[in-house]
Amino acid sequence: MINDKVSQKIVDIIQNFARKHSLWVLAYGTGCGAIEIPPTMTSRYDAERLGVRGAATPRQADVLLITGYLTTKTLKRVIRVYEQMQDPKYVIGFGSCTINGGMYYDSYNTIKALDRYLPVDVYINGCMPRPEAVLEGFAKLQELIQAGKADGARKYKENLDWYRANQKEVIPVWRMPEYNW
Amino acid sequence: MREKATTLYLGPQHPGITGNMMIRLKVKGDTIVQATTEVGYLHRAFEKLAERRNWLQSFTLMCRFCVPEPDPVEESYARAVETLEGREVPERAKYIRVLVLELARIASYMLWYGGQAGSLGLYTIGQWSVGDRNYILDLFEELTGGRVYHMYIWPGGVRRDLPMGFEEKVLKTMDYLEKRLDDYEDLMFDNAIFRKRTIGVGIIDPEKAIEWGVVGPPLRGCGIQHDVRIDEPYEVYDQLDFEVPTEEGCDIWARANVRRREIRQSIRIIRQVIDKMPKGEFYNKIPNPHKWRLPKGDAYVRTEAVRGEVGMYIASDGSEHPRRVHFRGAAYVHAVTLLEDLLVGENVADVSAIMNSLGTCPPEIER
Amino acid sequence: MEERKKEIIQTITDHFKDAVSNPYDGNRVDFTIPKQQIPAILFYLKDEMGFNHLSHISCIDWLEDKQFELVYILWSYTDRVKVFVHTRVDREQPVMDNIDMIWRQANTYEREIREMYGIRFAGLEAPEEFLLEDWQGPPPMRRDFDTYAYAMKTFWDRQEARSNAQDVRETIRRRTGEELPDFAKKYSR
Amino acid sequence: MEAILQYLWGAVVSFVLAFSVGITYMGLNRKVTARVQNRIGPPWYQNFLDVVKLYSKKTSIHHGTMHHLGPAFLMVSSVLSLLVIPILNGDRFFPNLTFQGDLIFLLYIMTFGPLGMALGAGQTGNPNSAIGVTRGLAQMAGFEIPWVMALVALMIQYKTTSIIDIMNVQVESGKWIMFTSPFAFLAAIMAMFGMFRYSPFDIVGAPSELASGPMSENGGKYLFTMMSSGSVFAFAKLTLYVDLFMGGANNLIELVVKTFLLYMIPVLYGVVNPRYRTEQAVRWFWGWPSFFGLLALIHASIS
Repeated sequence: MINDKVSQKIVDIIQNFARKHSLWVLAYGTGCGAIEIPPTMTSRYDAERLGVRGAATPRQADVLLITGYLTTKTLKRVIRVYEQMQDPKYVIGFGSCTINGGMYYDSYNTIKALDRYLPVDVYINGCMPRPEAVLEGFAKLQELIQAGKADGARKYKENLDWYRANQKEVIPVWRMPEYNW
Repeated sequence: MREKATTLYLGPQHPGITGNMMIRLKVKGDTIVQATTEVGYLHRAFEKLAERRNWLQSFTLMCRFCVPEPDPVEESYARAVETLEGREVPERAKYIRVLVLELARIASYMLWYGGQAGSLGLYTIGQWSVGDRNYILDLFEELTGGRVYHMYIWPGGVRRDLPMGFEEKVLKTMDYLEKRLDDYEDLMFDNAIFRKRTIGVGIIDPEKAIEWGVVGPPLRGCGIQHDVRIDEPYEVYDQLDFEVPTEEGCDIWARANVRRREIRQSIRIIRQVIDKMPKGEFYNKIPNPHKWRLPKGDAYVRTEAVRGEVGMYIASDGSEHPRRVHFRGAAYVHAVTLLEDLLVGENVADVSAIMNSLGTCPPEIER
Repeated sequence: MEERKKEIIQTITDHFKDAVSNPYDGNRVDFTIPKQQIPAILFYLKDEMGFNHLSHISCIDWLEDKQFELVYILWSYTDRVKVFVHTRVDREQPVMDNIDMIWRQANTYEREIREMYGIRFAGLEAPEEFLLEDWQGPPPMRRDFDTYAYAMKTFWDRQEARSNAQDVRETIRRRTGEELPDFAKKYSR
Repeated sequence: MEAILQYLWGAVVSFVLAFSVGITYMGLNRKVTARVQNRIGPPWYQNFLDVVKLYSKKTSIHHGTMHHLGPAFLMVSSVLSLLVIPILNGDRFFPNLTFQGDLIFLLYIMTFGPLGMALGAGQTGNPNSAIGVTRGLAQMAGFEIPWVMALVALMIQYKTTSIIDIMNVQVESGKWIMFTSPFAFLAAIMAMFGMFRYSPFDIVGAPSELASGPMSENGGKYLFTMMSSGSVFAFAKLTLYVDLFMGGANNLIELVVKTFLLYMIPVLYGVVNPRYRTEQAVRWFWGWPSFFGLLALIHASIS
């Protein structure tokens, strides 16, 4: 007889394998990084080999690709989109400007560190990151998923107050529904 | 019969929108009765940031104005600075600039091919053309070190000379592309469904076109032949032999055809440029950028990008920092007032195709 | 082109006594005119002189003069000449005439200038917000608005990472165990 | 008792078969599309992974009862139509439910699922879903006409409404109906383009127009249900075509070969064509396909 722990482990392995090889990326070009997404998806680099595929709506997507700087206006939409996505979900920060503001460090309209507002699983640096770098980012995310370490969504849920406080700091007028998972 | 109008939010997260912007549509059945664009999702305040940087540092910001085609903006900025300062550009640099601009034009048109066909559901074209676009980006990489942002055309000339054997590589790529373009045209323009979807859709009234500030392929799609490269020749365009194609339809089909023929002209220009390229200097050295002051005054230059005329207005107060850098994007006039007007009465299904045919480029609107 | 330029300058200065022509080379004609006459001169240029393409409207903040400068740039497809029309607006009470009935696309420019500089355009019909959302500070493109101070105050900054991330080679070495070339060692920490 | 058990056993086996073959076909579709598009594409089992992943996603969307029931309706409709359609010739292993008059029942069942889905999508309140549903129903009104004409022509010609009888006619005469009544076959094949909703008739979930149409608000397990019911339904439809027009199949390998060849028709046509607008699609279906359907009716009534 298999006990619960072992069966749970087997289920986890199967689930993680499937999740790892089927990453649906939300089609939301939030910044200029969106220009390197078509080359990544099309014939030369062909991310579909890794199971990476576009999803049209947040409900169906697994990966939120933040392609570059986020203005406060977009940040609001991105938070909304992220909260509409279904668990398990991952965030990839794409480009230097998501890490530390990049060349927009003194702009009055862009945020500087993405992981204060959303839980980021993988960062891809560069301005622009090349398609190879994007693919490497996806490979890294797959590694994390396989090891069960890509738990940004859980982090977000557990530390929602901290994230909310940070978000409300930069979004002056907060008219959004509560996060219901 | 009175129908209730539904509000349909197209974007900012929507696969059909060209970039990060939003159109609020009031829809009755499938017909649009009112369209309102909402932009500003990409506002990074470049023009404010440029005021904090000196004339050369601002130049790295310039190429980020429009992501799909950064070179015309660099060119505009470089030429505006040169006009204001009265700086001469070596002849070879002018030719190299034209080469880079035309390569960028082709690369941008390849992306447009993908967008236009993808908006109508013909994804194969997008896969082909965006894949083949990598060959041009490879050339850029060899020349400038960057795939997307080149920061190559800078005040006083270009940043580097052509690498060895670069001309042959360009010619080889052009030969390959010409073969591939035949394939795209067969698949896209000889397709009955593509014709049905585009002819008579998104018609710009030619009488209104100039008055509304329509420029570029949409204007030439109305049968009006205006192109900054001919009207106000910059660099060496007056010494090159090329045509500016026009079409009569005023619809998406006409605009698509204008673009299709323009790629061929760009290839022709590139061949001539490589043929005529003189030897010599490529860079008229600027002084120490930290102490580089431009005389008081202002300058405005225009450049033909794929979306139409783009302009760069700079004003200097005699210091090391720009007083004002103001970029005029072609999409700036197309995407707000023109699009709002054009979408009324159209089918919801055609919004994405119309936006693609106008070349709407949100980063250029919001800067 | 030179004769045509002279002709344009002559006609405009005849019609608008307050218009001052500034000399420029090339295909550029330049006028400075009081702000009350802006709609009139633009109407005239468009309808009588054939400058039917509005290429650009820009605004400059001259903080030291306590004035805004507005620049209208027109292009004539037939003459291939561009006309700059400059005007100055008082910075304390920035009110300007709206010209979007002459060129529809001026509407967009005016919306942006209204938002970025706080210049009011009389009779401009458009939503108040254009690029910014729920903006609570002063109009951001004004010279006295310090974007660096604002950004430092508002957005959390990853100070340490900025300096650490400078050395790409060191990061690569740490990750893959790649040996650094000798010349690079002296730069790495 | 034994007969019932056998029926149940056959039902389960045919469901598993339809599910796995259908999903594999979808994966092969992606692979073939990728090869045409000059790239390698995902492995053929990619869709199995997608399905498992979708099933393992947590789902916390609530828009009302009908929204929950919508995918279930789809599933019920697909499984029911699969059970009505005989899988192989000779009724030996997968007897399923066959009875006199099952063609008419099938026509009803096949429209039942999309209607239930339409109700579900309508309740989400997402305008994309609402517009997608109206488009889907319009398109259904388009392709149902040639489809029904083709089936009625068969019913008139062979004076039966049972699929088994039509299969037996072909087995006995040794001639496929594809060749004996070509007009009905043409009309039915053209209607198939609409049923499969590949380009140029992917107007329901057109990404660049409506995000993903009726599925906009469905993620995770809902999408899993929809995808798997879609694959079952695809296999059921293909089997129906093989049964009706291509003489059925004597063993599973023959069935898979025939259905795959049929499946490639809409896939390959779709790869190189953009999509129609709704009214253009409906007009297309009411044009040549309906004309062929009419010819089939005339042919059936005079022969």
